Amino acid sequence: MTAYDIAFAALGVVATGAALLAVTTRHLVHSALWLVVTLGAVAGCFLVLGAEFVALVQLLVYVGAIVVLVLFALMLTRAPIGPSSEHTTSLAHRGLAALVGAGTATLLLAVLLPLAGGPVDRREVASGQLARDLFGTWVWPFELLSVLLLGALVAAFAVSRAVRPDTGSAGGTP
Amino acid sequence: MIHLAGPYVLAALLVGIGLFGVLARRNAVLVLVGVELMLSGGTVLLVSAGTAGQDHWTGGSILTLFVITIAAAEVCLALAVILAAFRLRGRIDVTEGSR
Amino acid sequence: MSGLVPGILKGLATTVRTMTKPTHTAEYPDAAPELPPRSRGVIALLEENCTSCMLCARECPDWCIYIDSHKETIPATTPGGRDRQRNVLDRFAIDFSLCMYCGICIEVCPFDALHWSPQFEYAELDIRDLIQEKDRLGQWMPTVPPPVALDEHSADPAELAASNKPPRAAGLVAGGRPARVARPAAAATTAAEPTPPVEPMLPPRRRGPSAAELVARASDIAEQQENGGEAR
Amino acid sequence: MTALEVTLRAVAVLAAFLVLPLLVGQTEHKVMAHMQGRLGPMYAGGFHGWAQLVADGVKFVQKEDLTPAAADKRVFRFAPAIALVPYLVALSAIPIHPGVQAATLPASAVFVLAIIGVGIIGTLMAGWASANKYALLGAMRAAAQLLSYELPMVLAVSSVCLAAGSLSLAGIVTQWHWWWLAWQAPGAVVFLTAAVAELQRPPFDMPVADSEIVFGAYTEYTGLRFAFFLLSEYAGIVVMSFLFAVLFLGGWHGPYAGALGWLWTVAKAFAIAIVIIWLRVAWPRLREDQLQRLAWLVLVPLALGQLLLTGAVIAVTGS
Repeated sequence: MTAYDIAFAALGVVATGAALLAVTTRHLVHSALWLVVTLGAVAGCFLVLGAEFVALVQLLVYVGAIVVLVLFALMLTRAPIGPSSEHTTSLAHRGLAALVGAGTATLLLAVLLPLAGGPVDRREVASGQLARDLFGTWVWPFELLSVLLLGALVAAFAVSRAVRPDTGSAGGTP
Repeated sequence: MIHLAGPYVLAALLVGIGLFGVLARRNAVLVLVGVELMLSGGTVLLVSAGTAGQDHWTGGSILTLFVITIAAAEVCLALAVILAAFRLRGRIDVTEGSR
Repeated sequence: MSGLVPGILKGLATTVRTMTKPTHTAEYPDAAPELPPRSRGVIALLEENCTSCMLCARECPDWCIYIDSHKETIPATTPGGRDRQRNVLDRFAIDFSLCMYCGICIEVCPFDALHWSPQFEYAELDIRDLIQEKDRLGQWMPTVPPPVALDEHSADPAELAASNKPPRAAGLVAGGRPARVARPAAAATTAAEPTPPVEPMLPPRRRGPSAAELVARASDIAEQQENGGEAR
Repeated sequence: MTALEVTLRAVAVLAAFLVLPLLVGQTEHKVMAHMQGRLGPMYAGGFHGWAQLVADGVKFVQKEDLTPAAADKRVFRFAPAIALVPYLVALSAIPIHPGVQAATLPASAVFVLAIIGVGIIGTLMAGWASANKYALLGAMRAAAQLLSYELPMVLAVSSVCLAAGSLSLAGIVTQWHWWWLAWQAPGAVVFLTAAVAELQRPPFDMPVADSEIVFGAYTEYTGLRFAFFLLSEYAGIVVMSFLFAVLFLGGWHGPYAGALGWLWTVAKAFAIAIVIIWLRVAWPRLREDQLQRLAWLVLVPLALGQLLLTGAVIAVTGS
């Protein structure tokens, strides 16, 4: 056990706990807020694993933009304060879902844990190295992704315009 | 020095919890929350793989960045669809369509 | 769009220019405000001039003036003369919680017993303390500014014109002026006390008579008329 | 780094975090007053009302801490912290002198941007949890505004990072030359505009537009929690000003930089803070659609153009 292990364990517990709350809470907005905690803790985990830049991008894009969008959508769809029973599923439904989820987790653990082995050297990923590889080896997937992002933006714009053509806003994001 | 068991357990749990969220929720936005959790489980695995082995071309980090980008695009589009559905029907229940 | 950039630059320039100029803030409690000469702050009472005629109390739109008085007999000064009566003011009070500062009482007072003072700092914690009795009202008198100077070529004030006019029925009365001399006691009490000009609110250049002079003259005229009436 | 050093650094950042916003706030009181032909506060503390904000703080502490009955109480109470803490963390990553910064990070520019982006969640939480339609409207406006302006801001910062070849703020300042002032000028304009919009200050204060939606997301807040939101606004001005000084004005560069570098950084940041205050006094509030139009049709293309320019110059000079 090194300091890294302890830090990772702490962050991992936070992430797992927050994730559990995110999927079980009946307060809609709380769910998104617990997602923030999870993603923040996961960003911390990335930091412990030595991927500093990825952690920061996770914070910048996920927490700063994606979750804000999710919260935005929840508010636009009139998320009530307090627990909402409108969308609750039956106990059997949830039990089945829990079974499937637990099964998947167990399966993954069974596959992954034997691969873990002993402690390995922690490698810091330098931003320069990352940039060289990103714009060298990975440049075509990168360009493809930017096209995908652009396509998603245009599609989102089109979808939000298509419903009510008379009330289009200047901004393209939903 | 770091044990990789921790990241692997975290990744598996996140995926499991996310899957539960996707299956158990009927609110479309909350389904999305579950999807995000599953994706982050995947990214944890990618990053830890990048830390562990011979990571040629810094694939662990870069693929994580790609996943985050894809998640951004996915959320953007999904929320547009959800909001459109909400405007049309006034509800965002994912089981609505099947009824 | 064309006027936008110059517009926003102009906005920035204006604010900076204002910043370099002196401010307009009046630091009131530290620095006394410079009030215009006809400010309506508080009503001052010149008790000596009041004859308890009740005109002010009757004209007051919201009935905020209280006057109590009694008559006193002045014994005859000459043997075989007639005793005279005069009003003595017992109470003169203005309720400033009711007063609406219309100034009608000051306008109607025939004897210039009421004056506007620019003093306004008499707030009270209890509304009942806003009823100011005659001693309190009298204390404002030193703060009454001298009247505003007349315009360069305006006609003489009415009081002055009246006093300069030769008495109309000079022959009938045994001398308008001497009649005044005959009653020196009353004249002395009314006219001899000059109000000290405290806090000059005006530049010294002025052409009109001072408040004291006006008060004195007004009482002269009043007396004259009184005498004339008597004579008739 | 020993424990003592860590503690010292934390205390230093906390002290700066508590003092600098007050300084900016008092400057705003005074500058705004004089720009409007007034004097501003003159009593508290004696000399020109220097202790006005301290007195305000004391007043806020004394006020009752209200939570609306219909509110989501935990989220409501927690929101001010989420709005405030990111700026504290961001302040710790800003270098003020060669080698002087509270937290040394390789990618501090990205770090500061990322952490500032978290603050918006506090506003969203506050607006939603208040159970007040004005607060909710304010939160929505804030979210839309901050999402729109994050993009040009990141692009403007990335242009500087590209020019310096470094993601570290200290590295950017080390690489800085005076001619960057002209080279990065469009980016600087974009950054300043986006920063003012991120701070939700006039002319971009629709999320708190008092004539339309009372006080936006902070309508229901009282006492110390409200003060935290105000403090976060002024701390935001401090962070953005320092960031601008470091990214675009060369931080500690100036005469006697060896000894007085920190003074240069602080002086430049303070000048930018005054500009931000100045904009508030001079310009009226934009309309919501004008805001989005400005972000997407002016700032984003401008920032992309700046990025192109930076890339072209680097490609030509081959550095």
